[in-house]
Amino acid sequence: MDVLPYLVAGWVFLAGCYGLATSRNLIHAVGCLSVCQAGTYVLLLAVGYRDGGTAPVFSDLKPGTRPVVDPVVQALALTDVVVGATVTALLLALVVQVAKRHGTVDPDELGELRG
Amino acid sequence: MHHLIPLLVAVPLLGAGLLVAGGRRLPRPAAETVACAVSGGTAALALVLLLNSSPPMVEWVGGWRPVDGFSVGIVVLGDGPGLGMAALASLLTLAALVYSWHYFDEPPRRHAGSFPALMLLFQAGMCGFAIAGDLFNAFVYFELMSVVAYALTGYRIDEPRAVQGALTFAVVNSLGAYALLMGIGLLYGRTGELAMTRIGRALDAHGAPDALVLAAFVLVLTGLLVKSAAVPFHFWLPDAHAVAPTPVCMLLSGVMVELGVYGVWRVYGTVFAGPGGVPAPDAQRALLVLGALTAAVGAVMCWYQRHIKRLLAYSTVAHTGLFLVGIGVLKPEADDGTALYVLGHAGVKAALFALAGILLDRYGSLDEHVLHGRARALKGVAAMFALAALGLAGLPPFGTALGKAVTEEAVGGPFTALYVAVSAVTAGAVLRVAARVFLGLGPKPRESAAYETTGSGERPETRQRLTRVPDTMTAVPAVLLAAAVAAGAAPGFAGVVADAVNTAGSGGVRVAVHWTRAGVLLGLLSALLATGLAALAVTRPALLSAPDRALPLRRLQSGHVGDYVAWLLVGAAVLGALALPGVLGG
Amino acid sequence: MNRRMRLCLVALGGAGLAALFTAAFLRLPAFGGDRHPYGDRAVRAALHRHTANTIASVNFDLRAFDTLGETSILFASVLGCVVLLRQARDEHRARPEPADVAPPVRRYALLVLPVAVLTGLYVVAHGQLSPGGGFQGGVVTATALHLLYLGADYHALERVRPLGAYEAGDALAVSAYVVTGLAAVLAGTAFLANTLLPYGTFNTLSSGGTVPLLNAAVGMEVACAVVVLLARFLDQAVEIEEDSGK
Amino acid sequence: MNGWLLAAAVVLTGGLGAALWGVATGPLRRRAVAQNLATVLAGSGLLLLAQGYDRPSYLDLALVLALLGPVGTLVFARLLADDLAADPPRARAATWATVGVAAATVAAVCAATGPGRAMGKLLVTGALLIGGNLIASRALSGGFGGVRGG
Amino acid sequence: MIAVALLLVAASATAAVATRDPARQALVLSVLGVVLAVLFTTLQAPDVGLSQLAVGAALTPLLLLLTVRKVRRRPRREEDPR
Repeated sequence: MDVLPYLVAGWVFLAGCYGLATSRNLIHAVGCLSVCQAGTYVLLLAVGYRDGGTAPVFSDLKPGTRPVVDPVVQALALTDVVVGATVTALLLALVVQVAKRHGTVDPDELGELRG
Repeated sequence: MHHLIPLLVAVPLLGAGLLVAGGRRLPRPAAETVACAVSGGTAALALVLLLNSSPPMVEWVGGWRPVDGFSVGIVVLGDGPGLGMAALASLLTLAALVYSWHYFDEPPRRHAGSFPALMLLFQAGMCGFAIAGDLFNAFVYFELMSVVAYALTGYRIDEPRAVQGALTFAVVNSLGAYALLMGIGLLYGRTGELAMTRIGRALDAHGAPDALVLAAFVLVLTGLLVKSAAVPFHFWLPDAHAVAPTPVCMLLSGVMVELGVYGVWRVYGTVFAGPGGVPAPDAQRALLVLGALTAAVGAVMCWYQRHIKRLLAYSTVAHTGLFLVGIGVLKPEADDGTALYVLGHAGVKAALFALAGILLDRYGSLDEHVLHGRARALKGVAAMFALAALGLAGLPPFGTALGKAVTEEAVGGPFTALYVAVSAVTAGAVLRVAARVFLGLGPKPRESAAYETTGSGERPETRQRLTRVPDTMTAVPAVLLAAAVAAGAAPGFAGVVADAVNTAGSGGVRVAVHWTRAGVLLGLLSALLATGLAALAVTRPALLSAPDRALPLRRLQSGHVGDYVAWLLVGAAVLGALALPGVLGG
Repeated sequence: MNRRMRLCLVALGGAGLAALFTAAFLRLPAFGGDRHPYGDRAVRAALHRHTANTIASVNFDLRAFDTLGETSILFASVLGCVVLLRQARDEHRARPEPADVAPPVRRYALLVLPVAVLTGLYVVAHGQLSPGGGFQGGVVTATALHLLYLGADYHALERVRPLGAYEAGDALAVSAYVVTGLAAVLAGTAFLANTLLPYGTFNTLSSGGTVPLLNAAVGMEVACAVVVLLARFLDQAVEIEEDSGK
Repeated sequence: MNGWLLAAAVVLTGGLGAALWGVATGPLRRRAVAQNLATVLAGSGLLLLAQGYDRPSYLDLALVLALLGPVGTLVFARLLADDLAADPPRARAATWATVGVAAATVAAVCAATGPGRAMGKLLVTGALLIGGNLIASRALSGGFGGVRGG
Repeated sequence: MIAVALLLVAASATAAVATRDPARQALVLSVLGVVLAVLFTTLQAPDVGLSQLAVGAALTPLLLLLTVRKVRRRPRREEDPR
């Protein structure tokens, strides 16, 4: 249990990379990229966890009564989620244009930029 | 004064916001004037701050000054290199905006402000990254810069190549950014801090480096090296830079790639340089090997291109390799030289792209073979093109020459030869283009069905082909070239740069930087070699352009996203292997 | 490069990275550890500023500069999508045929729509108190508006969606965020300093100084941005067609 | 670990695990149904978790999921209509079983909270979760006739 | 509890990569989003969970599907030029 969360994060990241490299469809590749990013969220939040802790949100909790987990990584992960969503949107916009201009979304068939 | 540092980001952002909000009403000239004013204002601010940056300033955004040495806020740095890069980025943005005045075809209907707004956002991202002193903050602005760059690269949606290049660029760079974030996560897990200096100190306090430090080093560097297009992370760059609109190319090649190198320098110097970081010999080995490889691959590939912008893009790859070698030897003199080299290169390379853009808009092609002898009429452009090529080779008194000379002296041995050879080959390729296109020298090259990207089939970026070149489009490269010369020739400038770099990093050692006889001679040698190579290539094309020998190398550049991702993984693993010995020994 | 070769490269690089990851993870502090210096400082700082939700405090006060970057990334990518998904020269718009939606779905959509919008606004408004905030609430609100597309059809959605206004709203919200930051500079303190407004009573809607302001700006920005984003994609998927003979 | 968390673990392992299997394999229709069920099960799991951690503020997650989950499924049903119409999914038993789990969860958590504002929120969440699920699952199975057009 | 959620995340991420058809992948990704939100709740990060729900469960799959639809709707250049 001591390293399982980290290992899962690494696994998710590498699995996304594998999918990205072997993808036969650009839309699928974009999906894989968001899987890659899921790995980063898991790592960040796992790093900030504290045994027995709860969220540092004091609307229904008296400060100081329970140990709390690290809020900084949560803010980082939150930023990361937003960044991920926007990058995905932009990539998909590019995929739409690639499909329009090349008539395919298979990277094997895109052979214009070579050498 | 230090309260004004974050405004380098805030002002362009505000400008972009207002441009988009009012973009539906504003006529195009008004939008462009506003953009130029905002960008110029930011550049002025950066310069004013730069003049006041000795001693270096720091600013705690939100007023969260440290208590007992620890802060909860974000630190931004107001030191020479950071503000210098911000100023360079701002000035180049201004140049690109002026260049694109009356330049693009009709902007999207009712979105007159969107291109200038994107440029301002790009400027904000670059400035934010340059002044970041907090690792996660650096990541955020790194992403901002990347996101805008993707959108700008794909701006011409009618061009199949543009959208494909932008997509490749976006996928590879996003993956690199996520690797960087994984590295930040690891560092936070070990140290529990985010400010770079704090992380460095916490690593030192932890003791000798171990696998975690190595992994963090590899991941963070992977992210930054993808941006700076080091081999084998470089594949995206020619695909993207060759197809982006010309004003965007000026920014991408002139400063964005160099910001990646700057990031490596900054992060290594503040986070990993201590006893708890990566030992110097290992970092040196990693950077020198990758840098030399990048320079060599870039130069060879540059030589074989016929698509002019692609050729320039490879020359950027080659020069980035030289910069990496420069910072990789970890000597203060080399840092100073590299800083000067980056400044000079930015001027020269941006000017070259601007001139290539004129060719595209005047003749509707970027192919060296197709354009053979067709641009005889453009005398002034031809002169600037050749001059810029010589600047690229490092002809004194260009800033590139001074920077190169200083670095060559510092790196010593075989690397000096590498510097001379690489700058000569890339400049030779550019001179060859100049001789063929502007003078029509030599026989017209025969068409071959080789594995390559031709430059034909590119569409002009203006509404119609230009019949006469607007003054803005010629004035901008002229000013940029003059600035590149001034960077080398202006007395005292080099000393100021060196001082700023040394105060911020390099262990505080102060080094004097000036022209030396050996440096001048080496610069002349490079320029001479370049001219010779170009002359040989033009008069005896068969001798030097045997494509077969470089074919395996060229086949690697396959245009396939999956390949590039695979190379990224391999590159990260190689980086780890290169830096491994010291960690094992420690 | 063929597929087999690529697979070999991926295996090589992946194996190297996997080894590196594993070795590094074994050296990380054990999961659930008790050492979080920055986190503990942040909790103290947030309580000192009367912000009940520490994450909101980190986002909009301690590390508000990051959030500025984040919102501008969103802004930039929406602007990028608008530019990339514009109508190209060789395309025209085709009116989609009106959809024929089953009554239960329509009733569900129209019933849930106000609930969803209210929930979104609630999540935004309580950002500095309970989990949630401008970003989460903004996305919920924007997605909720698209219930109209599900419940009625594309035309109904277009009627409540003056895109220009949303684009302007997006841009103005970003500008408002920056202006709030600049106000602090004009007052002589640091950019984005949270010193202008009283911190209020702990655990009430107006607590936290500028946190609620920035939160609201982000909420508006995100809601507008997501609406514009989805509109562009819907446009492409439903309306824009390439000219024939392409 | 208290009883609530144990129950959540059971729901998540059994239910969400099965739904994951369903969504990852098989024909499109099965995947769509499984996606819908996964939403409901995760919603129940979130309710149980909020109760187990004794944090009423975590209920917001379940509420948002109950709102957005069915919307997502309806979008799938709309955009994949052509694929689904050829081969409409039927999963009555699984749907009702999941609804049963969700209803039982809501009832149990309500009983534990007692009357008050929190309970109102719970009931709204539960109603949205179950109602949305039923509508979405009928929309998927084409029970409303083909949805055509934009 | 955390272990359960972690294993679910690992499994659904693997499934998302292994699903090669983009429309089906969108379905798996939406489940991945929900499972991640559950994991974040168990890691005591409700804020992140909430945004993951909003983004992962609704927005990203929706964008993916719209792209799929656009790509499919456009005529293939060689086969049937409309």
